[in-house]
Amino acid sequence: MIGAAYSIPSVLVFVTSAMLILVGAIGVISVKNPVHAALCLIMTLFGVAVAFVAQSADFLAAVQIIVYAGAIVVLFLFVIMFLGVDRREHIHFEPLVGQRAFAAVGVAITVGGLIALMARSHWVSGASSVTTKLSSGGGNVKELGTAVFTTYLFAFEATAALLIIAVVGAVLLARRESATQGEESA
Amino acid sequence: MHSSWWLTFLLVVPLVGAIGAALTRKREGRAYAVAIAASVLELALSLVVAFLYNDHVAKAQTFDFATRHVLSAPFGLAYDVAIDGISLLMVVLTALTVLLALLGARDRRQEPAFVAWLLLLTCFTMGSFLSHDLLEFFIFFELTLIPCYFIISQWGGKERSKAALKFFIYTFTGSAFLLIGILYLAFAHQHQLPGSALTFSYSALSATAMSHGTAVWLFIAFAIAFAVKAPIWPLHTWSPLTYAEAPTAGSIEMSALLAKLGTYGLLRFAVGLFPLALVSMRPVILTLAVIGILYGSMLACTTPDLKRFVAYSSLAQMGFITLGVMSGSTIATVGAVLLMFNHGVITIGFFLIIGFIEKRRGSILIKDFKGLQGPAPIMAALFTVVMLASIGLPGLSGFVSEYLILIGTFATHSWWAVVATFGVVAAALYLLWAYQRVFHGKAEGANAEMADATTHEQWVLVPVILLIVVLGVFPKPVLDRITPSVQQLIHHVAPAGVNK
Amino acid sequence: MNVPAAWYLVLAAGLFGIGAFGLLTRRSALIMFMCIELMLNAVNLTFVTFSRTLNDISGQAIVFFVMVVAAAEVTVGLGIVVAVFRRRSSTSVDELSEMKG
Amino acid sequence: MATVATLLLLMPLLGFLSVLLLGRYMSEKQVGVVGTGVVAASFVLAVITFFMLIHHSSREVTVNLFSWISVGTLHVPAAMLVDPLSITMCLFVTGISALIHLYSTGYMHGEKDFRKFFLYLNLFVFSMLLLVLANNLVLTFVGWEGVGLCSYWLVSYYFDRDSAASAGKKAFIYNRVGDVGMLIAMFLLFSRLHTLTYLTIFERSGTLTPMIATLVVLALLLAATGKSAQIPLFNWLPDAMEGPTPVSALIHAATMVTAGVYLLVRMSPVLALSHSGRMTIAVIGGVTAFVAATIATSQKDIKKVLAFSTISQIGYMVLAVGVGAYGAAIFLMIAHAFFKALLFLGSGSVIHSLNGEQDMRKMGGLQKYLPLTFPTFLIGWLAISGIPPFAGFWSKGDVLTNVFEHNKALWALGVLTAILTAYYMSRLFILTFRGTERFRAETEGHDPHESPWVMTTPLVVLAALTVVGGILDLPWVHHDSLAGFLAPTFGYVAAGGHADTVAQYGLALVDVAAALFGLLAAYSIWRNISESKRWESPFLEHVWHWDDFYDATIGRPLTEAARFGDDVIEPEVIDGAITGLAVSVRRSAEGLRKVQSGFVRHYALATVLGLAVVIVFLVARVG
Repeated sequence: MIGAAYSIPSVLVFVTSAMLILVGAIGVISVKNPVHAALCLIMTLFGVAVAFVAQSADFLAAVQIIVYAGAIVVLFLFVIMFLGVDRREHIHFEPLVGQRAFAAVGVAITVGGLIALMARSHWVSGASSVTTKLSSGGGNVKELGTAVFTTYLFAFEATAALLIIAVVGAVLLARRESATQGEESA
Repeated sequence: MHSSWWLTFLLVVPLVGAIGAALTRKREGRAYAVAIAASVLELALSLVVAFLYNDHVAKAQTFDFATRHVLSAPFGLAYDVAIDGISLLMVVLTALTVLLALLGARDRRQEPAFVAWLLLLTCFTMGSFLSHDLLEFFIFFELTLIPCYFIISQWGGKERSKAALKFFIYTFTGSAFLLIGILYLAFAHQHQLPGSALTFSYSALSATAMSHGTAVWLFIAFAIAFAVKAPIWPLHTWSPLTYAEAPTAGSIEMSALLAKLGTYGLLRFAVGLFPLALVSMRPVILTLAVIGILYGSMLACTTPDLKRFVAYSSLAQMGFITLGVMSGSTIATVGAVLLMFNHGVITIGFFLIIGFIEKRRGSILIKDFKGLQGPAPIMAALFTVVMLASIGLPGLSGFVSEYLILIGTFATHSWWAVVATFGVVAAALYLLWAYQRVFHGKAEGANAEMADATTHEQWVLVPVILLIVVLGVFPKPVLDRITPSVQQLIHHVAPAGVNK
Repeated sequence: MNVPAAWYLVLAAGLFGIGAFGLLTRRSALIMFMCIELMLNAVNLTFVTFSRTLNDISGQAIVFFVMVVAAAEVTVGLGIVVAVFRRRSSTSVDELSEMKG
Repeated sequence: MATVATLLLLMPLLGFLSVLLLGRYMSEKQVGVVGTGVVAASFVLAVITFFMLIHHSSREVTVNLFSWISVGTLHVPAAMLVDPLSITMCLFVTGISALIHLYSTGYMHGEKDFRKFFLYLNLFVFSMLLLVLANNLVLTFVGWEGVGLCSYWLVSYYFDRDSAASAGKKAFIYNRVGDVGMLIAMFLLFSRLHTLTYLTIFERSGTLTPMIATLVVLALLLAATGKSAQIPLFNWLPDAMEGPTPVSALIHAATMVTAGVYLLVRMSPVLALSHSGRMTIAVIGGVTAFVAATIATSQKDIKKVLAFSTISQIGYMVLAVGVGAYGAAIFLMIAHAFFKALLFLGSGSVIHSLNGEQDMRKMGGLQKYLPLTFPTFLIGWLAISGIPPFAGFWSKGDVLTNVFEHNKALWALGVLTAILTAYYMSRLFILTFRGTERFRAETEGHDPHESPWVMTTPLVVLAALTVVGGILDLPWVHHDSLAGFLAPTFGYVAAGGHADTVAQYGLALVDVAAALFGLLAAYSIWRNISESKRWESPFLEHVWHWDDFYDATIGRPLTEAARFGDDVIEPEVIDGAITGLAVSVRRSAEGLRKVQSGFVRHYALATVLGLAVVIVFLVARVG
């Protein structure tokens, strides 16, 4: 019945992205080596990008690839390599009693609840809006740009400041403290 | 109606003085000079205000020197100052207290900080008395805790940190109830007038309609805060420790002045805003007041040190004030307002003299003294005058106010007044006993060599003695300024079923 | 006809759940950060889905900001990880329990 | 007249202020002159005022000075009421004060705090004048407290003696208990009549209900018992003998202690409203007179005997007030002021001559050494014993006659007291002036010396007054004497003076017989001191154990309660409740602290679980 109702390509795209996302995500939380985990994360991010494209968010998909996969994950890898923590973590052993059980229960309830909420809410019609203009092949970069630089201009500027501050903060945090130690000893 | 700038100056002068004193770190004594200058100016200003204060304005049912500027409409924050006959005396007392505390109880340790805190405290207290707006009052009321805390914890005696903490926690907890009460009242008022802005203005809120139950709860919330501050039995236990541990100037400020914030608040806000609650709450508070009078007097008899002694005697005196405030009688309420001032002056006298003795002997334990009247007759004489005023000897200031309280209360609540009258006996008992133990007998050892009051010390006490005598013999100008405002207040709360 | 939005939402919920579970069970600060990224992506996916469903570009704009914030967070977070590692030679968060009451 | 009366009041205050402010620049002699001079001037002014009043159209002149307290309906002016009663009081107060001031310049000569003594004494006279001249109760109360204060200061004048310090305190506090009565009387009157001015009170007193009137009278009685040392508040007065002897003479015999009687007399229109109140007053007076007289028979200290004698005599006055014989009460007050001041000053002269010895067992045979003190003392002794023709006989007779008409039982008690009075006074006289000389140890072998002229002059004047004082109010010229002069002031006068002459003479004979009986009994018993010890009772000497009783029932329990309050209630009950709260908060905080494990994953778990709860809530709401 499902297969009959929806176009095959779209189902295929969805299945592909879903597989990428889920496999990657499970990989992130289950592999022992942080490097492998980072690689799995890339897989998930790609899957999300695919899902974005499938939903006409072309620009975001591009940003997803470039910023996330290209910059953030690379940053992760940098840190992993830099610190030399690509050792295995003992994930079979859990020092906090009951943490996993509670986590499983909490997550299960959350996810189940979210799905139940979706199923019961009337705004999920089951089909995408017929009046969408976002599905046009040209993407919606222009609309997005307009929104970001008009409606959300203030937020945009704020994020710019945030980024600068974050960078400065990160530099300060990661800096060696030899300078201050020198002062103290002197 | 006079310009409100006078009141603004009253607030600004100590603030500027405090900043100025804090900034002079270089030369010894300069901070002190700045502080003295500021407090002299402050006292002069307050006296000008007292003379300008027009009682005809009070008769026309308005406050004098009033102004109101809304600072932040959404929060209801406003600068709203005004005085009437009730706060007028407190303003003068505030200015007088700081000057005498500075002159008579100088503390040279980290002087700039010390005098700066004292002046800040003056500014905040002044703000509390001048406020005509509940939020503004609350802010000033809370701010007074900060200088107090530091004065106790930095310059106090051996157990100063414990005392400071106890003081802070007690008063701060009490104020929490006050804040809740104020917020509830303001929002209730806003609800009653749809579309109006949030306001904490006293005159606006005093017109809030409320049920009897609400009034009682709000009254209790207000009363707790003020009962801690005053202190009213049984919320007084912070005061003996705090008065004993604080430096002399701190004890003066707290007992002579800040305690009055409690009874002043009780009269102005708890009584003034919730007339409905009075019918059921009056017997409760009156009973507490009477218990406080007798209990304080009893404990003052045996307490081992002089500052605690004054603390317990203050408990009894504050009991008298509370009695007058809650009596619902014009005469008694006028007496209570006057006693707030008189008790302030008397307490200043007590603590100054105790401070002089402590400076000479390094002790305030009663058992360390004997026969001081021999080597120090002038100090004994000064102490005697203050003591007699506290006993309520006719012709001195304490009598007029206590008498008014008792005779007024008797007309409305006879039995409480009768029991409280025995407090008059008790006052004589504990004061004379203490006097006998300290000043009578044969002086030996260090007692025999104690120096008498210096000229400086005598001059510091001159204003105290003068006020005690003048207000005892000729209190009319002061009474004439208080009475119209009190009459108006009593008239406002009277429909709640109280006879005059 | 496209697949229904609900599918994507369920997918996002699943992704969010996996991320949350990982966050709770893994001890390495680095892996935890990755899990946070997973959760953020789940939210992004939801936003985009709703953006399409409701035909409103705001959803996508918010995703854009989320990404920026995520980038900033990772930057600072990793900075902290580096600083902590200098002192502790470990990225395990279980060793950082000095702040217990 | 207003000016004269004001000056009369202000003269002693002027003396007080000048000594206070300029005293340190003045010599002892100058202080004495100023101190005595202002009081003497006051006396002269009082005499002038007296004659002005006699020739004034109205017998009640109010002199307004300024408005003292004025709040709402309460108006208390600082104003004087010059009427026969107040001017009579002024005359004898200032007169006796002037004499005693003069005496003091000699007696206190060389004392360290000589200036302070006159300071207090002048303030005392001012307060006393304020008390009697005030036109309202509040102002009277000012004087009332003022004299109490001066009494406190003067009793504890030798403050380095612990007994003196305690005695002063005791005097003040007993008086304070009495003050409660006065305050309550004022409260009651004000709440019912809305005034505290005497004349207005009397005008409106008709509206008082009998219940309230009785309460007011009882409250006034309490005030009077405090100030005038009556049962149950009488035992401060013997202790007050710790003060210098002139003080005992002036304050604790002649003037201050009679203030209670004055107050009752002043309030006589209110007393008239309550029969049971008056009866209580009479009983208190009669019983006090008797009890104090019994105690006086066994005291060893000469001043203590006189003190109890004073209490006893004031008991007579109160008794007279109780039966409505106000004129007799005032008459006895004045006569008593003469002879008791005389006796005290005489005893002071004796003590002075024996270098401060007050124990009568160490006196005796002083007759020949004190040529002026002895005869004057003799007159005082005969007067107080009730021997005609001295003032004591007339005044006491007046009281007893009135009592006889009113209540026979009280009269009998009064006569019994008269016997006792004659007895103990004779005992005192014999022990002091007659018999063997027992003082050599005290004077180190020297002969006792007579006092200087400043001390003996007052003795002579007072003795003369005692001799002729009776003419103030002789029974057969009642209407034209003191009683007649005072009568307009009184609201209710007992049906006195109507007894027929035969009965009056009969009563007078009974009085004389009683006095003679007491005299003879004392003479036969105390002629030989060594055999007479058995006539002294420890029970009486210890004042019926009255002090011990108060100590056991009030003093000690209160002290214990105060200690208990300070040691237990304060830290553990009141503070304990709050500390307990604090402790429980801390305990629960310690429990809650474990929740803060420090593991960030625990916190994250809590967040996720919280999220789960929110979502379950949302699902439940939607579903």
